[in-house]
Amino acid sequence: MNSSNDNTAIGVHNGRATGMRSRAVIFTAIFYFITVMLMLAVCWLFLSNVDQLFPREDTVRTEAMDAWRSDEPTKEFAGGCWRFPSFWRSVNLTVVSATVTTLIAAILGIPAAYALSRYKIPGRAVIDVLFSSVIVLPASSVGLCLVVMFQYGPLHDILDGWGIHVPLSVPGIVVVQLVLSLAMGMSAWRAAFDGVKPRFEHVARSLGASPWRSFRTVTLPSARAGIFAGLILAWTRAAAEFGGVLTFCSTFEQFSPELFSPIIRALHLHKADPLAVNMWAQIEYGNVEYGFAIGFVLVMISALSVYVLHKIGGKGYIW
Amino acid sequence: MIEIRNLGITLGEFHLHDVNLTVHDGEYMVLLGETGVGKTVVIECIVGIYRQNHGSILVDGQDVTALYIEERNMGYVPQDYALFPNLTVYNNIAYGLATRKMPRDAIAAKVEPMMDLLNVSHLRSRLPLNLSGGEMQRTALGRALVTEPRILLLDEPLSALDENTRSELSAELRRIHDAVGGTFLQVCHNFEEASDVADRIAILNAGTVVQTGTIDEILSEPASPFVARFTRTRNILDARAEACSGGCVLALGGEHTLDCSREATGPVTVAIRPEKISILPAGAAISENNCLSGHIVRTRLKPNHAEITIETDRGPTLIAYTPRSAVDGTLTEGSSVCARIAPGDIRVFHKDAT
Amino acid sequence: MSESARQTVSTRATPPKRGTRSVWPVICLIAVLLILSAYLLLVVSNVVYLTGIDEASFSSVAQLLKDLRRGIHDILWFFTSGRMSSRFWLTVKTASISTMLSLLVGIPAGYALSRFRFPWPNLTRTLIDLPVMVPPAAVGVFLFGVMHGWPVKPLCEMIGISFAHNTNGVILVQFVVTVSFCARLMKSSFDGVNPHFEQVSRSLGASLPRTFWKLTLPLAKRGIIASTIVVWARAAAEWEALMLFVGGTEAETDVMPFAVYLDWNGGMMGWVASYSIACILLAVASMAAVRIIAGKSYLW
Amino acid sequence: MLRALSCFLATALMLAATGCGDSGNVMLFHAGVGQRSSLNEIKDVFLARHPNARLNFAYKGSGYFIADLERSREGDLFMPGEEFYFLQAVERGFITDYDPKTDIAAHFMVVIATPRGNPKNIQELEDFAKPGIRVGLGNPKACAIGIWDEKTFRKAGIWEQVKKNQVQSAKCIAETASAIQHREVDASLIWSSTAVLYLRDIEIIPIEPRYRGLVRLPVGVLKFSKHPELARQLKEFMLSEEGSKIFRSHAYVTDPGPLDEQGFCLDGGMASRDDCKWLVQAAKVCKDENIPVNAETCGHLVGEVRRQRATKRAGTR
Repeated sequence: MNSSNDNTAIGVHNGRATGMRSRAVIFTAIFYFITVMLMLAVCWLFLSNVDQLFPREDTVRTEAMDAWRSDEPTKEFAGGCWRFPSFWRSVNLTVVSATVTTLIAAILGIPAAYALSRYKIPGRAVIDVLFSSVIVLPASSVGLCLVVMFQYGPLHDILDGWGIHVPLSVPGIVVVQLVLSLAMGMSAWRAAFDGVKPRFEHVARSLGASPWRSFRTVTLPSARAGIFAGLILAWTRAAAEFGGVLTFCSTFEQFSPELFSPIIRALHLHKADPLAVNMWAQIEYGNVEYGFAIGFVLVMISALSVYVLHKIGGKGYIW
Repeated sequence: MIEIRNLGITLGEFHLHDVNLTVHDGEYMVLLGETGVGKTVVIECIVGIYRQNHGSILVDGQDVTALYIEERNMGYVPQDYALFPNLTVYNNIAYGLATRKMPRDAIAAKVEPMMDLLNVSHLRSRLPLNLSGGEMQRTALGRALVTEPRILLLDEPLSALDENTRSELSAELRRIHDAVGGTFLQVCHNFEEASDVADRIAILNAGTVVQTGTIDEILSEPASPFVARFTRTRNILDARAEACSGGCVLALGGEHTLDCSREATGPVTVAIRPEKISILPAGAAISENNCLSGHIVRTRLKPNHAEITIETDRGPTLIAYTPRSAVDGTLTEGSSVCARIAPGDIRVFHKDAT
Repeated sequence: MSESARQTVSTRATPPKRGTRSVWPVICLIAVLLILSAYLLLVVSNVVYLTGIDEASFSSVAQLLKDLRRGIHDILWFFTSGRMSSRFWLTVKTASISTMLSLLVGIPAGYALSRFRFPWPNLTRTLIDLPVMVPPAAVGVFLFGVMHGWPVKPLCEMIGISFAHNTNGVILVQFVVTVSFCARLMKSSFDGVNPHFEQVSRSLGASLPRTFWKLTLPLAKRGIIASTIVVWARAAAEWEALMLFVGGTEAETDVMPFAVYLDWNGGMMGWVASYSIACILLAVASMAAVRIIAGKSYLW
Repeated sequence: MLRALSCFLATALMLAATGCGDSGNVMLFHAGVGQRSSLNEIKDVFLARHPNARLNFAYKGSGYFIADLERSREGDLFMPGEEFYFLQAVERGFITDYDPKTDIAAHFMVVIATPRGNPKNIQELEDFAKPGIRVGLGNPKACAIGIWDEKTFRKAGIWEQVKKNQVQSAKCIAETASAIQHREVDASLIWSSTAVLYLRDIEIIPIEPRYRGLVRLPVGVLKFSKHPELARQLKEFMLSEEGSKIFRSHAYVTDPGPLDEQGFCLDGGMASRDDCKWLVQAAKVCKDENIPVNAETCGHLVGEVRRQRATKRAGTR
């Protein structure tokens, strides 16, 4: 009697267990499948376009059009982009402007993120919402706001008085890039400072350190990973900026160098578009292979920065 | 001398009011209270992390309320020690001196003896991440002490440690205190821990200081049933007191009465420390006064004493401590005994006191 | 030692001077103010521009009042017109559909990323996060390549779906841009649920799917809702990839951020400013909703 | 929770499904971004007569089309902002039935545009060469205006000087025009039909007839059209009298008069004189609230002026 009871109990249990096991396996399999499909889709999106780098056999060529493209032939791999100064000028402009942007963002954003993380600021929640909303603001809207801000009203009059034209200029690119990269950077810096307990600073200050000293010697080193993450995020966002530059700065290839300040000329920043804009421009010019080549450069920059971001284990708030 | 006068602060749901505390120079003071009563807030007010709503904090008669943290020169050792994770042990200890822009060799001249004193010299280039609890604590102490603070504030320095380390380290704390001759204010929630180190103890309850004194004073004259309970007075009983010459007579229920050398009338709360109860053979009740007869319901052996629970006849249950050596065949469970309490060892409180 | 220590205590080092109070907190607060005022200036100048008030309006009070009335009338005109509401609803519709599609993939993927092991974790994570960081313009270009290449194009022709220059294309672009973002956010939401709960639930005899539906999902609810709103807002803000892949057709593909660009190109600055304000309001409102629902959360 | 989620997802799938199955009668029109407002009106009128048809636009800078058509091989009609790009498509065989005599829907006229109030006092082409003038030019690789900038200034003999003043290299006509609108540059050449969209914010100055370019705008049915019959009807409509009227009301020139082989006016601008006059007049009326808007003050542009006068910031459809 006892033993038969035991048997049924075990039998029932076994049956249920197998049912559950199969359900768990199916569940896991579906979720794995969806995730792997997502990853494959990402791979497909980027890798399947490798064939766009090769000139197509069936592309009809006409002499008139190739005359326009004469300085940038597309009959070789990636349009032979590496042989063109315009490509390297683009890289140069992107790197320099993104770096300058990141520096400005860091100078402004790190103290601001620290203040938002530590001090009781009235309406902090509202400020947080405003800053984080920049991340989901369309770049076209940002570009328009910047144009209106710099071309109308008192700010325009002041800058005009000093002879400064921000739109259609290299500093204009930095201004556009700053908007989004500041928001991205601050999201990471906030997280970094929230991750450092204020107690460390209290102890440092009880030992006689000023707020600046305690920040510099205690908080900053502890938040190092987060700060780097923010710098990387800000830099990548700045390098990826497209829409804002398009609406605010237009594009400015072919300018005569006299119009630029000596610094910009010395850094060879004139006569170029940022990479993302150049990608679009080259496709507009009909140099599709060239455009895709720049696209791949941008993807590689992003991939590298994401990889480094994970490597250093940085965190970032999204809201 | 550090004086806290009528300190009051409100932090959300949490209130402190009229905290008065005086720490004399060279004294080791312990602020004792249950978890969540606000001991840490008092410490943080003294450090300067919070600013009190009213009252004042005086250092040698001078009000420091308006000073910033870094201007107060208070040594602060938080509960988790907050050793700077990016600095080595040596640099952690040297931090406070470095902020004072002292030359390198002057810093070394101060840090080295401090590290010797605290036995952390061999850890000098280690990062705090891989230190043991005791090593972290000693480093944090050194960091605070090397700047020669006006007072050293220790926030539950021992609570994160296991029992054995704790007793070793409290002895260590006392040794360091005696070695540097500084003024220490420590916060803890454990009476035993406090009694290991303290010159004087202040007990915090319900947002204010309820009693201050040496251990002996607090043990013998607890100011309230709370203090009595907090200081491990196990026998807290209800009784009725009737005044008589030289004190009162306490009716404890059943036919038990006790003479008491303190004056009281009406319903009272009685506190009797367990070690003050002597256990006599059952017949002694007749010959001795202030004896309650009953039988032993449980005997438990503790490391330092035996805890004996006595159920008196139709009266209260008492807990008594006797030396382990006294436990023999007569003190087994079920045997009838007499519990004798000297009139001077009974504390009475009015019923409405807490 | 004890004697010397005693002496050093009695001859205490003087505490730091009061003059050393740092300007650092002030700098920090100034930085906040600077960024905040720049942001507000950005938004306010947009609104002021739309009202049409300029230097000439300040010549007299009467002129200013007249221009103000005109400005308010204009703003109402823009915001109550059918053109605005049709673009608004188009944005809401496409963003909602693409968000839902993203959720369909993002929730399982987020759960899997949070709980299951994957080979080459660094590569996997980089792959998932890549589309979040790649410039949307590049995504548009690559989508152009994929959709006009084998096998997608013949397949679409066979089924009879077109993604070029119509609402389908908008949804596709928004989906592609947000799906890994969604998986990312969902992973963070599920990371916030302690796996102990699931282990206990399964030890009590609930199957893995049941545990997921009855326990994990409800526990991660706030995070999921908040993530959904963020994904929605991100989808509703997409336009760069649209511009490069879909092109603009009135009332078909011109969601608000795209309409900003299209009308910008048509010189219709009144519409541009109105759409732009609507976009800003949408972004701020969704972020505020997220903040109210979920407090703070990590993305990375 | 579960129920809400599944409802949400079910709705999503349903909506997605309804959004997908509609490729029936949809035509795709590749058009230069400069033609947007007129083509939208053409579309409305045409669709009113063909209720079953649907028409989507792919507005781009002209240069993009060749790349797009090469890769995608999709679309029904093609109307770039310059005959040059159209001929590219013809040469590549995308359009098989082009007749340069009959297939011209309308003409753009090149005009000088300056910011409102003309702060640098630009009056003629030669002023572009003055030092210190910020000139916006198109990029000839990307858009038609770039080609015409070069043609026009070369004819006037000041191309090198103008290049020195260039601060913008626009990739479509709209970039040039909005730079003028927002005072980012001091002077540009733009199309008449683009200028008419900015009446409130810019000043329009006609170019003297010998440098006045008139740009042929051919329209053609693409060879890979899926609805060739419908597309042909739309093309016919655009070439008809009615279509011309719509184009004219958007400041296109429909009667250019005699042109030289480069596209410049030959007859001293007699044929396009009225178009110039009304354009300048319309810009004046639009800025001055006191002048009534009617055919006497604005000619054929009365509709455009009326739309822009409705709000202070241009709210043209």
